[in-house]
Amino acid sequence: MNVNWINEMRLDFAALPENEAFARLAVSGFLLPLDPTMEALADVKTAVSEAVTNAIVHAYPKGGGQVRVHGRYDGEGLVRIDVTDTGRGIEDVAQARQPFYTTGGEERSGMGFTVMESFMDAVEVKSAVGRGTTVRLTKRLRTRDEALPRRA
Amino acid sequence: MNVNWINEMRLDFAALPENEAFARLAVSGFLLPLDPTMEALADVKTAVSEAVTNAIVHAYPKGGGQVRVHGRYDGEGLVRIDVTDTGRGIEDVAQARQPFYTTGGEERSGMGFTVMESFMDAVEVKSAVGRGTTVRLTKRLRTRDEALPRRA
Amino acid sequence: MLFYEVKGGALRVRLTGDLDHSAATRLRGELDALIAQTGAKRLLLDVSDVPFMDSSGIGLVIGRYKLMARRGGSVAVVGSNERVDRIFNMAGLYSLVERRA
Amino acid sequence: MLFYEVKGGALRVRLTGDLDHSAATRLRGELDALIAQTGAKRLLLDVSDVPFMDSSGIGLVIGRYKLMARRGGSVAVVGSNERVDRIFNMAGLYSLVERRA
Ligand SMILES: Nc1ncnc2c1ncn2[C@@H]1O[C@H](COP(=O)(O)OP(=O)(O)O)[C@@H](O)[C@H]1O
Ligand SMILES: Nc1ncnc2c1ncn2[C@@H]1O[C@H](COP(=O)(O)OP(=O)(O)O)[C@@H](O)[C@H]1O
Repeated sequence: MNVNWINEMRLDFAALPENEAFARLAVSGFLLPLDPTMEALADVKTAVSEAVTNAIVHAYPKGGGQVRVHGRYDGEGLVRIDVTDTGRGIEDVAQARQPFYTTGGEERSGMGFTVMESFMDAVEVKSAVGRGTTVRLTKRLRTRDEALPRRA
Repeated sequence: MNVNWINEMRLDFAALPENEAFARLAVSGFLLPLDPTMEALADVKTAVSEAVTNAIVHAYPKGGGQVRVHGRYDGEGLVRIDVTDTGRGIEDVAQARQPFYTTGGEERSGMGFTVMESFMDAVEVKSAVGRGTTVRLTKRLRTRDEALPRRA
Repeated sequence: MLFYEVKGGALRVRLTGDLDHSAATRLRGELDALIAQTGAKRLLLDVSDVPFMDSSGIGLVIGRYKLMARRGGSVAVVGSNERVDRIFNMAGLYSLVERRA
Repeated sequence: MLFYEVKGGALRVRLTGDLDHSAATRLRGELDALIAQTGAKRLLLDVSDVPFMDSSGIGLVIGRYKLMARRGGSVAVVGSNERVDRIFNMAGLYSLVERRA
């Protein structure tokens, strides 16, 4: 599929919990020119929060590490956000995507991927053990304009 | 000077006017863990806005181009932000930094560098004609904590 | 900084700000300390001032549910909005903890 | 989307939102069209709803000052806060346009 992206950004940051809010805010700011509904913006923020948190919590068990958020959109409100780490990778992606599956212990719910799938149109995961993970989040945003009822 | 940065981010984006607000928002989000005063945050946002706008307005006369914002801070609230373009560069930096000097025509004031200097502790400019420009903005932020009056 | 009140064995805590993994990590310790300190049998988590929540909120609530269950107590979520409910419902959370308006 | 009123030859425009280069580019055209359309002799720029401004605001005001001067008119800035004043004062703007509370 050949998409004509009209805006693009790449954000690299240290895999620290204090950057979770930062990543959400940055993605919101990037999407503002699309004039999205509050609801659509919150959907993307939630999914990005899940993917970025996973990179921070699961990818680098020994600490350190970087997270990359690569955002793009086209002229019709199609938004694609890739969240990439170069951490330990996921052995069995299908298993990881199961609701309630977690290797994160008591305080993680295992619902991260389920939430991403619920709030985005598509969630693709590419992962290689020892090399890292990319989660590709795609959603066509309804702009505030489109959200208004239209005449026939 | 050897600074011990405790957090770092790099943001690359298309040199488009709609990314000016995005860059400000991203920098604000990055600095939030420092719990800065509203005033200090606004100072940095203003300076970043000037530097990013210059990269968008002046660096790429033929359009296209990328802007990079590289942010860091240390444990004492020292903030450093480098704004870099790979555009046409500045021939005479001393002249460019003069108040009211502009090559931007009627609607630019020529006060961008003056504003940066007023709101930051230090503004350094490195530029090479045909290669691009980096503006380094440095400021020690007073945190909200420090802004409170202290007992003797 | 956690706003709370204790009334008739119930500890009511008002959570404020984005409830993500970073906040949940901090809140977990603060909540568990409050529960131990007050000896509460019932925990009311008021989320009406939570502008953003991701699945970390599920983990936080289920963790407190397990803790309170071990103490023979219970948990309720108070003031959840539509988005928070949607995420909690994905995990069937309201079969473990009460939802109160 | 620009809020304005015309009263006795004066055009009062309320600017809203961040006043950066991107906004100034858009506002310039809208303001100049309004000035031409209303034939106003005095332009009042109300900036009390501008949460953020950089030096692009100076360019916008000086540009309108020059336009109004050519038409034998004048400009005033209304409702500026401390930060806006600080930036306008760097450019000595208030020697060209009136500052009104
Ligand atoms: N970026 C990642 N790197 C390594 N493992 C990951 C990554 N993202 C997810 N995982 C694995 O997938 C599991 C399920 O993830 P998720 O559904 O988001 O739930 P949770 O984060 O609550 O565990 C995680 O527990 C972890 O084992
Ligand atoms: N990133 C840049 N690339 C090329 N030229 C620049 C850049 N930044 C500034 N300049 C030059 O320096 C001049 C002064 O900049 P500044 O003080 O910010 O005022 P203004 O943006 O209003 O012109 C500009 O008009 C331009 O000629």
